[in-house]
Amino acid sequence: MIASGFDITVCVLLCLCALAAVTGRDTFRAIVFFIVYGLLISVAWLRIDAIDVALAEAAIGAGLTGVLLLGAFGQMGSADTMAREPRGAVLIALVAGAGIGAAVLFAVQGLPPEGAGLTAEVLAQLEASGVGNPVTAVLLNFRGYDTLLESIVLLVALIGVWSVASETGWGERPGIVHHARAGGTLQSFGRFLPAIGLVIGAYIVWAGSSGPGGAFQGGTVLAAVAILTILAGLVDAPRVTTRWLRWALVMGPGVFLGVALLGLFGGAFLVFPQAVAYPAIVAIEIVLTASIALTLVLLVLGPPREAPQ
Amino acid sequence: MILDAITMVLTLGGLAFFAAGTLGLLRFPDTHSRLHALTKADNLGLGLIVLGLALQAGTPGNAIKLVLIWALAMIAAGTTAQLIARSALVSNLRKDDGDRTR
Amino acid sequence: MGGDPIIASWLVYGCCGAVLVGLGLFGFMRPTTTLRRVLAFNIVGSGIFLLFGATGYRVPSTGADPVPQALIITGIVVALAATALAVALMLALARVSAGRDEDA
Amino acid sequence: MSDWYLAIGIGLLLTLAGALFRVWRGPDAADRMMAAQLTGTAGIALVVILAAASGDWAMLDVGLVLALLAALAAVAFVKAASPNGAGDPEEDDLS
Repeated sequence: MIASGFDITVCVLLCLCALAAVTGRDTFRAIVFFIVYGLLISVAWLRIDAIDVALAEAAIGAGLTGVLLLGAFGQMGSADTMAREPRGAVLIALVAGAGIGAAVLFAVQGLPPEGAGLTAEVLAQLEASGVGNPVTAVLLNFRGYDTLLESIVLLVALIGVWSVASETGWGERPGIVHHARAGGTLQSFGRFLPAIGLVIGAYIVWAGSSGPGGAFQGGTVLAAVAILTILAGLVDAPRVTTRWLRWALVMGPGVFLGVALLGLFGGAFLVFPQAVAYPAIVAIEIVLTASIALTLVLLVLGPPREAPQ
Repeated sequence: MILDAITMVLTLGGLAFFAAGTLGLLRFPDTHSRLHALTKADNLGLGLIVLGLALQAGTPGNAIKLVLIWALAMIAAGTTAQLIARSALVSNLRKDDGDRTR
Repeated sequence: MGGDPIIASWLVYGCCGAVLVGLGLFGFMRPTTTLRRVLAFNIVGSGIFLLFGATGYRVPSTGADPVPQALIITGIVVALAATALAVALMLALARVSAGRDEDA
Repeated sequence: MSDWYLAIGIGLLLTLAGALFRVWRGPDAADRMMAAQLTGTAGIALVVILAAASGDWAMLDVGLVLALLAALAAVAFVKAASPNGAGDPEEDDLS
């Protein structure tokens, strides 16, 4: 009874936040509602026992997305004008949104209350995967090709972001060059937090082999902390043509691919024999964390641009 | 049993501070006084809840994590309060001067 | 004092996901600014994730299904990458249109 | 005990709803951001309460991440509010 009351309250607040984010004219208000929405979504994930997802959502939804959207808002200002729409566009949007929402709702409530799922199969094979956390086992072993392709997708997205750099911006540092008052609140905070953030990020990667955590969650935390030091003006983002940067970016997918190819000797692509599964996964996780963190930082900072004179 | 009772009292006290903070946020007249009400109330609120739960945490590791969460939240609250207050002050002055640089 | 839940958690969050998809689609299609569309697109995405995750929690005795969880984690990260790309394109568009206005 | 925690959680959600009202009303951007900050702290409290309610203390890691990144949105906000999006409100000379 109380549990249901809690769940329903969370869902009502989630829907209110989403509604407030899509209605009204004030873009800033919509962004703030979206940040709160990301927070509530991680609470929702905890209620359906998906701690791994909640971790990723907490780091991305409450951390990186807010920085990305607020930064975009700050740079766009009044330049973001409305496109010209046909008459009755609101009505069409309303009908389509309500119609598709209702259809999905109808489908969800009609689902049988017990789904077969794949939990039993995953748990039965968990020992062979080399790790104790079923989610990590799926991510890096059972469905490793998903994760391998995803790490490559991240790189493609980064190439996409860099490719919209202006002619004069290429080869410069990504995003704006930030500055802050020397010794001020922002700078002190930016000096203090990364020390703890590094420990927490590493801890989450390490925890991922036995409990909730892993490369994506830890990498996102590290990325958020790195962005804070850049926002505080303590560190300048490296120039996009820096050689070590390029190497570090391809290192994660590269090592993953390499280990996957080594699997060919043991039988098939991406197959880890049980004896080496644990060290192989840990090695992949470490380099993947670094690559993911770096890629996310660069994605959030945006294309390289010329420093203002 | 006694431990449970203490936890109940502490968490309820924490909730009361959160409620007080929200009330201040809703009722106080201007930006800076609202900020003042909020940062004091919500940190005490989280502190009492963390204290109450630390009694139930079982292992010392969990209790330490709880205290670390509280410490980090306090530092974040102090920093944001300072930055947002200053930002509000600066942008109000900028508005008064009528010199809009952006 | 609590007793059994009146309604299963997975159903509550699954239905919530469906409503979020509808709300996000409305926000995406209504006349609005580009940044707001990017935001609405993210709401549609997270609604789908929530729906997917909730259906994976239908057998609570064994806990949440790890396969949807793994897919959703990759999905969340890809959604962030897509958002970053959208924001970069948006800013580039604004820069180009501003330049054209100056030329005219 | 689990029901007690969830009841406290519902109370926290209600205070969060109050803060949402301030986000809606504003009037200034600083007011909205401040209210979002309160929802952030309430969210951390919710996560630790849920960890206790379910007895799954691994959930504390989520609270740890939220607390670590609690100030990030506010930092991004003061950046966006500064004239060229790169500064810091403390750099401006108020005298």
